[in-house]
Amino acid sequence: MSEHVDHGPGFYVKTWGILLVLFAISVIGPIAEIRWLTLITAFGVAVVKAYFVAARFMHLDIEKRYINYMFATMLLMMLLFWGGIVADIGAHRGSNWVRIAPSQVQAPGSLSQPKVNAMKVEQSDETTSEEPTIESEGH
Amino acid sequence: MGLVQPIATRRSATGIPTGKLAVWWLIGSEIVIFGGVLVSYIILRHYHADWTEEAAATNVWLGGLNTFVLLTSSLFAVLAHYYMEKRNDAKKASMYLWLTVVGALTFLVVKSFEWTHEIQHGYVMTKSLFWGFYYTAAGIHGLHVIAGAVIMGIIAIQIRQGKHYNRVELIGLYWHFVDIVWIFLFPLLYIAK
Amino acid sequence: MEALLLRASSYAADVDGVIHLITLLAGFWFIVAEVVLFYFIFKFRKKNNEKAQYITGEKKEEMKWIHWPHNLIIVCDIVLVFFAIKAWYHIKQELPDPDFTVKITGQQWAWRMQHPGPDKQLDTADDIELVDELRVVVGKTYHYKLESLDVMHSFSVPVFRLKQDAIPGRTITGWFKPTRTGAFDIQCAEMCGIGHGIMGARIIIETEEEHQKWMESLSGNSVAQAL
Amino acid sequence: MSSAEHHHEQSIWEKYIFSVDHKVIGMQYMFTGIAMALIGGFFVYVFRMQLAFPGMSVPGFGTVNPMEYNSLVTNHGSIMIFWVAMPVLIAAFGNFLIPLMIGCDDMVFPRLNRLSYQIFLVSAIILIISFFVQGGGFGGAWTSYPPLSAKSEYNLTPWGASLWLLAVALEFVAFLIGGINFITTLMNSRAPGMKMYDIPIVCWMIVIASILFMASVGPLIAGAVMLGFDQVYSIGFFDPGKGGDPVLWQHLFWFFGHPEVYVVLLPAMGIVAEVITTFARKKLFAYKTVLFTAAATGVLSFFVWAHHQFVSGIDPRMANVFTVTTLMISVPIAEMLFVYIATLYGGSIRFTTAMLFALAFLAEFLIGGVTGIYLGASGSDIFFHDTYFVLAHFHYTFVPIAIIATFAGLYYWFPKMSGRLMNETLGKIHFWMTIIPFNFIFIPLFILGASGQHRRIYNYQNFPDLAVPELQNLRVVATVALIFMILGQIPFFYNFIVSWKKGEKADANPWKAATLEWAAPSPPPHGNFAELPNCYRGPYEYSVPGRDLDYWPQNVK
Repeated sequence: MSEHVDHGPGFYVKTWGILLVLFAISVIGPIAEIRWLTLITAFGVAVVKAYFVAARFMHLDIEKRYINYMFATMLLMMLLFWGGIVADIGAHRGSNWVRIAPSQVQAPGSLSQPKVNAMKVEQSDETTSEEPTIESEGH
Repeated sequence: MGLVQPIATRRSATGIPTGKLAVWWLIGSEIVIFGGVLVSYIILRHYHADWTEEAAATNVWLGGLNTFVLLTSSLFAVLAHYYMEKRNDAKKASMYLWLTVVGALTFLVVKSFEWTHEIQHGYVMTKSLFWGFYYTAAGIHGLHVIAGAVIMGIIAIQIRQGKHYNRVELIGLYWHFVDIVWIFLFPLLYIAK
Repeated sequence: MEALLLRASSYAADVDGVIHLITLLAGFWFIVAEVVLFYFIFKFRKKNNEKAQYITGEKKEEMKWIHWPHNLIIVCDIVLVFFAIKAWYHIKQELPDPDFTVKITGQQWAWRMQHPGPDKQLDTADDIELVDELRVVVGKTYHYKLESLDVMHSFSVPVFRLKQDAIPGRTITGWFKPTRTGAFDIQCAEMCGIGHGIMGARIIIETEEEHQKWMESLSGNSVAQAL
Repeated sequence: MSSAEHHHEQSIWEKYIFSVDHKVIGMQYMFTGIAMALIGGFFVYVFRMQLAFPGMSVPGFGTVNPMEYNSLVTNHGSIMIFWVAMPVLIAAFGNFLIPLMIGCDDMVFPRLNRLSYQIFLVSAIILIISFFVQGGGFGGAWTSYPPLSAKSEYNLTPWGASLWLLAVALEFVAFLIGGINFITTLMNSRAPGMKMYDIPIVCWMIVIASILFMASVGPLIAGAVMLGFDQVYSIGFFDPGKGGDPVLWQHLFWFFGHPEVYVVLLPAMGIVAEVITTFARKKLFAYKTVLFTAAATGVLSFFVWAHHQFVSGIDPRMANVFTVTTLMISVPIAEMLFVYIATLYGGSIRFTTAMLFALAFLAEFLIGGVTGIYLGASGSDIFFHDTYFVLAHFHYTFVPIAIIATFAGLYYWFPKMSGRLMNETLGKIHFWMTIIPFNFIFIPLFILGASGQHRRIYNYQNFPDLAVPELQNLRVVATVALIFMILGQIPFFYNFIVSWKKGEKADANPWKAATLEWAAPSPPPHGNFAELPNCYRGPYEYSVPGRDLDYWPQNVK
């Protein structure tokens, strides 16, 4: 295998120590109840921990470069996917459309029967009569 | 087993052994799968401000304990690889592999306590969409932990029989990936309150 | 396009314009490619086994034959993108101020059309709600508020070149301005289950007077109903 | 160590059913794909008869009610893409060709290869079971948009929807595992001396397709798990009443959907490249350009997915972005086609059946590509979305990919697969009886689409504007042409079955081609090559000046 500098087991235990310290930092946030600190420490620390595990434990630092490029592309795909749909799924409203809050989403049965349109109802009856199974109007 | 390993498997035009290359690609495809769930979760979390008090019911301590357990099991996995690779000491490597499997089992035990506690308090999967994501994401991750532990046990036995020494590294890589997924799951599900 | 489907809305001409432009530009390159293909097939067929030429395609002057059409196609694409986005912006992003607003709700296998009624205000007592029938006045700008009660439907009026999916959980606003009278089809363009095929509705475009006469005829008996 | 020495006699069970030989697994994928194509073909025959003659009792099926119509349409789409195009183009040709063309004896993970076929077979069986469960097969279109696919009170097929989703998810798992096998084999197991640009284009294309598939299917597997939970536990990932959003599924689906169509296109382009260079006796024009445009198409295909959703409720401002990227992706594809046409320049073209199909692919795919621009441009897509114009467009791309290019590959590699030659006259009859009716099916559908006929509607008599005789005649023309095309397949099946055993004997290199698979005997034994070949030059050294033979095999010093 490629002869990089020969890490003893101590090297890994040291990395493990660093990871625990980082983990401790990320837990301080929720205890201190400071919201912005929590978010920064939690996600910042997560990225740093992921770097340590990937680089040192998975030996990605000495692996061929295009393997790292492959992981970077996969992550970029997820970033692209996030970027593509956050303006749409994450938004309350956009140009010409509004999201109805879950509580006001009408259940199908809630709409009252149409007030008018008696003649339309018979007329549409006979067009759908030859389909035996479907009931003709709404439900 | 009747199969003779084809010559193709032993060739390595890229310089990376075939088994390791396959595991890299497996991890690549797993990134995209976990990414799909987490991106959908992050976006809907961004949309639903009301999920914060739902998330308040998650137990940071047990989540933290699990993070510690997984980090330690990652250490054992890399030590197993170290002893196998550098010292060619199958016995020690196998011991560390079994320690990693023990770490995986503790993770699952802690998770089962956590989940039963939450389910008893009514935070079931269908309570709200946050809990839907919580159980889906942690559930898929849990399945990967189980799969990793089983394979690791098999490999630990195999290297004691003197076969497949290279597989210690492969299962180690997979295990580190499962740990990295949890490193991201922990803040997303537990800390983001 | 006019021969296949008449235009009955103000922006139908814009959509048809984009379609004709694409037919022109893409059609030209299509014909060039097919002619060159068939010409090569004919010219370089196996003739008393003389050998083929050895062209690697790496040299500049060989690749010239690819780069030039390639660059011209990029130019055509830029022109197409410009006109497509211009039409899209005019139809889907601009909202001219409306004369009337109708509320269209798609549900499993029928369209409910809520008309503003005589007082021209939506969501008032005198609203007229029709099922599978939309009555509009020619020449007036209409806003439609599109919703769905259960699954995805798609409100499509081919003669208007209008199509907008109705998403449960969203209210989508769009506009149209009828330019000729008549009765035309409304189709559901998104698979919505067993009755997707019978969800057809009619849009009836009439003059101002006919519309008033229709409303009076209705308000006669609808007042009775409302009591 | 030649591979023959471990040749103990394998039982039928071991040799064919549980074989780990990449060629046998390739053939298993091929025959499963062709069998599913027959099912898909029967479905299209039934619902096209219903469309042309509404309400009639279709011979071989009986009257079609709206529920059956929807599930016929849905499963025709699902089968043709997931269970015919992908297995035959990627898995069958990939399994059979990659080890042979890069000069090694098998895939790197033979048992994983067998496992991926078995998972694929299970997924096909589950899909077929889903037709016969209570409520019938899933009827919510192959895109299965929730809430229709998420709630059984909407789609009225409680079992059908979940089984369909399970079958599709298993099929994804099968192709993920298969994909890892292909990529690793091509990266590592190349013949000594075979540099990057010496790999035949079809191997490159199949591997790029596998990478595209692997990178794009992730979110949809996550989406399938979420949709499955929505169906079974109604958690509400896609239910607006519970906070979810149905458009989230559309994004998850089409983020996979568009790379998927390039996953299927690239292997077909690879097959056509092999066939064209062999029968035009000419070096592929600008090998590097083909490779880089294929990679560019692959990368760009991740940026275009929302052109399927212009009018489906996404924010209109996003549509402008995706119009630009969609028209950008038409550029590398156009360049790749130009390079293929340029390959014919200066060639000496032999019109064997395989070459006819390859040329027909180029001619027909041009129509498909050009009509795609109408749908990529947001302005015109407002009208064209979900009409028969879209249907005709993607059949002009899918049929050349999944049927015409597959036949080109089959006729070209049949001698290598079976050691026998297929009958050329029967092949030519089959060619003309497929290509001519194909155009008579879809040109009328273009016209129907342009005159405002929308997709998946059970009976066009309900729409007065569409029930006019001229349009109905077009539907009848399309259906009759479809029947001719189906009948046109009989010469192929006869030719295929008879020639497999009784065809004229073929030597190792009947077409005098230059790639490595022709260095192996046909049909190749278990270890492929008696002596694993080295590679000395590129795959397309035809008509090299100064050599008497007009081809220079890669493995000849």
